[in-house]
Amino acid sequence: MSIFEYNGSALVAMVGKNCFAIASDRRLGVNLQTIATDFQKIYKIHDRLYLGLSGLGTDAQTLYQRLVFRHKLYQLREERDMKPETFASLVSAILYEKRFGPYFCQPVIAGLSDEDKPFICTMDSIGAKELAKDFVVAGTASESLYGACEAMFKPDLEPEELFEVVSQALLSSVDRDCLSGWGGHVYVVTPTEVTERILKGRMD
Amino acid sequence: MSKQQANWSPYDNNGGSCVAIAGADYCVVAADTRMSTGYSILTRDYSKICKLADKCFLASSGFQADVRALQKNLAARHLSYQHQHNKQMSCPAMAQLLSNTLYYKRFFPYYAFNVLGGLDSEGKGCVFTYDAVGSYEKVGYSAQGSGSTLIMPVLDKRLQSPSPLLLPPQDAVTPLSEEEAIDLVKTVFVAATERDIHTGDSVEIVVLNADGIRREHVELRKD
Amino acid sequence: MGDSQYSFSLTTFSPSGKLVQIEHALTAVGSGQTSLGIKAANGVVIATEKKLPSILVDETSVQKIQSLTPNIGVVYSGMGPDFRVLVRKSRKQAEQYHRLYKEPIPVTQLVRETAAVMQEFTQSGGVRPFGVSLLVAGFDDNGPQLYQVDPSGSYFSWKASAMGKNVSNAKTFLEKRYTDDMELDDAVHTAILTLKEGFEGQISGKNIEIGIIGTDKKFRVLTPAEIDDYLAEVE
Amino acid sequence: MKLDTSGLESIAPLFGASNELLDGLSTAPAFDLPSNVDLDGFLKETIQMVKPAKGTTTLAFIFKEGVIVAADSRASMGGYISSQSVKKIIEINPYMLGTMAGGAADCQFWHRNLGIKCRLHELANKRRISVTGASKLLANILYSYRGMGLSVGTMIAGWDETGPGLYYVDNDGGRLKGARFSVGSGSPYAYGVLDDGYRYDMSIEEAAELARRAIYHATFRDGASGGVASVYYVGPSGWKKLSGDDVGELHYHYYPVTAGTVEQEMVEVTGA
Repeated sequence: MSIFEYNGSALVAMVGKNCFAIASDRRLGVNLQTIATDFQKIYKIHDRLYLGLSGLGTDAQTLYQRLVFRHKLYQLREERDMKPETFASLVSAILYEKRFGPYFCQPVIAGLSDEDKPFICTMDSIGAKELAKDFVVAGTASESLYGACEAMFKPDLEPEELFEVVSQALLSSVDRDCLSGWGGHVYVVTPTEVTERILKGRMD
Repeated sequence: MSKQQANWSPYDNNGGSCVAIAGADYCVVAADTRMSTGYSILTRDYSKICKLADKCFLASSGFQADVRALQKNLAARHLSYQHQHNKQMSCPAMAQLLSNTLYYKRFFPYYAFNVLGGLDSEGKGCVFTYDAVGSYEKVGYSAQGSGSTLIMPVLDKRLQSPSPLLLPPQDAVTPLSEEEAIDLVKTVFVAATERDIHTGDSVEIVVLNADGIRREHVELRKD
Repeated sequence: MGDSQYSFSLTTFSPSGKLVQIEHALTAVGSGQTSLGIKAANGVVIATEKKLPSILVDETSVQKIQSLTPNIGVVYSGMGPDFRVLVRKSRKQAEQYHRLYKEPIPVTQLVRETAAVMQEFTQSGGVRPFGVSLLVAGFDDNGPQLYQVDPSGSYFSWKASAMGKNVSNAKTFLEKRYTDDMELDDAVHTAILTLKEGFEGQISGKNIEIGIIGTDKKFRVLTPAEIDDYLAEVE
Repeated sequence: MKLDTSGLESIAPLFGASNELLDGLSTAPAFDLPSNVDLDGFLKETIQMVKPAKGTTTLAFIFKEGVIVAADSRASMGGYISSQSVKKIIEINPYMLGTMAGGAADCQFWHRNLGIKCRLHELANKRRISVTGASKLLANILYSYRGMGLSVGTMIAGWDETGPGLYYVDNDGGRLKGARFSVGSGSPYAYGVLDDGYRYDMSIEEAAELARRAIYHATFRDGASGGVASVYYVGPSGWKKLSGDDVGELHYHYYPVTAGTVEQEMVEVTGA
């Protein structure tokens, strides 16, 4: 099992009509053994920018703390929040700093940019950015997620329907993956509000 | 040049995906028609589906040379069965034969991932899915090949057929109608083509039901 | 610079609590050629005298106004060579910001970082403060901006400002003329008139430099011909 | 010691292996072996291709009323779940069950073969084979293939004249008689529940619930186990399947979610 699969993770972000959804599983495991079933993989950078970190848990947490630190400095200096595109470049630069000893972590960035235009992107562990206009996936269940999202995604979904689609894509994919699952955690972010929900999924 | 000899491998993977769905009175067996090796496409029109018996079709992906050998082997066995029993083999019987045939090469396996679809003796759809050395299982639906990981979650959600192991037992066959099943097959192959480089060109769909066999071809992306 | 770097600071507090080196630096700035900047409603103009020691000097080789980024320009009063060092450092910082965030650096941030550099040189060993004050003109998401940065490292945002020789009457002249709703062209005319106030001899496209940035966010230095056109309009 | 190739004869039991009618078809009964030079490298490649399902949870124990056998139903290849409905408890004959752990194909084939051998034993000796005898047959076959990469970790449970019988047999040829076994990656978790709740004199229902609970906890903690918890009881009149419960529902049966947290039921998205 590669080091990316040591803890197990599943992440998906989807774009809707002036909104986006980002969802993750809740498992933290050590190889096949499940240690925790309420592990947080999605972090709020600010009200309109969320970050999902899949892969090795320790790297994910360390990277999150470094990114939040850099974002706080930016906020203090520039008295404004980072735009998602800018934050994505920051993450890419920080990952590439460790080019020859990388963080074993695949980030998913989802945010609302100017004029509430949703922005999502993912990267590999050394910062190669991959922008997408529909959905991005990451983690041990990424293959299943690609298939599920590709079949289930429809553009310009309203927040409620987007929630249903992203949840069902996540749950049907983690049910095909040993290393992720044990429930789901979904955030749907619109220009006016953020709804956070816990999904009741298979716990095996 | 003996060093070169060491890492020669008898196998190759020609890619491609296969799907089979069992309905109450029908069975759909589908596979894409792309044959590739490494990153290049050998042909865009290669059938991975083979008729083993009137009510029993086999779709296989993996190393097509082994698949052909396996199909010949099964055809021969089926011929001798017909001579002995003066009737065609039923789908479940063919399923067990395929399992044993695969296992006989346990230490030099057929590099073939099979899915067997057909109608059983009562005319109900049945699908059997295999690993390379013969472990098999009767299921309501299955996907094999390079795109299977992309296809299975979608089938799981749309078909949601209960496990045959459940007590009280529940019918594993999907309530979907034949048309809905064919639509689903098209959808999953379009999705798989997007993300899997070995799947594409077109999908060959074989539909078995009471009044016989029907074939359909649907074009897919060629890139 | 390695071993020759003295470890003790050349800028130390006088008994009366002042940093005399900085005072001297400001004096150097005050005796430098006049330069000024005006923030208009839709842009910023910066200008400076370019009196040359002799008519034999090829004035085109003297560039007192430089761009730091496509949308930020800078002019100085004081010592030319020091200015060039600061321009190099500022340009590098701007580029590093862009490299990190893939976004042009906001004017405030570039000014803040340049000021930090200048402050460093008042508190490090073996170095003296820069003998220049800068006028930074830029146009970004927060609109047109004009900043002044002093050798101490302090910086202020101005609507209009001047520095160098006879700065006081230049400033009083600007105070009389400045209006908030000024257009960029009016600002250029005002800038020229302000320079003329303290200018010995005939102003021309060769002995002054003007840099402007408008809503197109493209900072550029006017050519002598363009300056002459403005001069004609001003007469 | 010659490889036990009787597994191949199973296709020609009616005419006997020597009958020339079939010789053309069933080539000399021996497993094909690759001719290339590097056998170990090749075996590694096949193992990579087959990826025997390491993950599973099976358990069996003897108690006053007989033997309880239980198992999960997940087959996983690396991180991917290839199936959630694998029959891991194989019905050898009405009086004997075998469990599957390790390579699915190996277990299925050799259990099927064991069933044939037991039937042949009954026909030859007019009485059912003992659990001891059956487990010895399997152990000998597996021993003959030692080192060739078979992956089997099975339990043979049944009822014979001596009463309930339970043996553990694995691909190294190991064979252990015992009263309580759990095999598979989920066994540590199953043992935890099993050892804690086990008493010799339990009712069938209590024993079945203990087994179901043990399998459920294994599926919760072990990523490679899941699907359906099947529980069988082997008594004097043979085996009987007691239950087959989806562990997804079992979890919420054991640990119901307090109503407060569930705000909205998931609604089926039309045509998604």
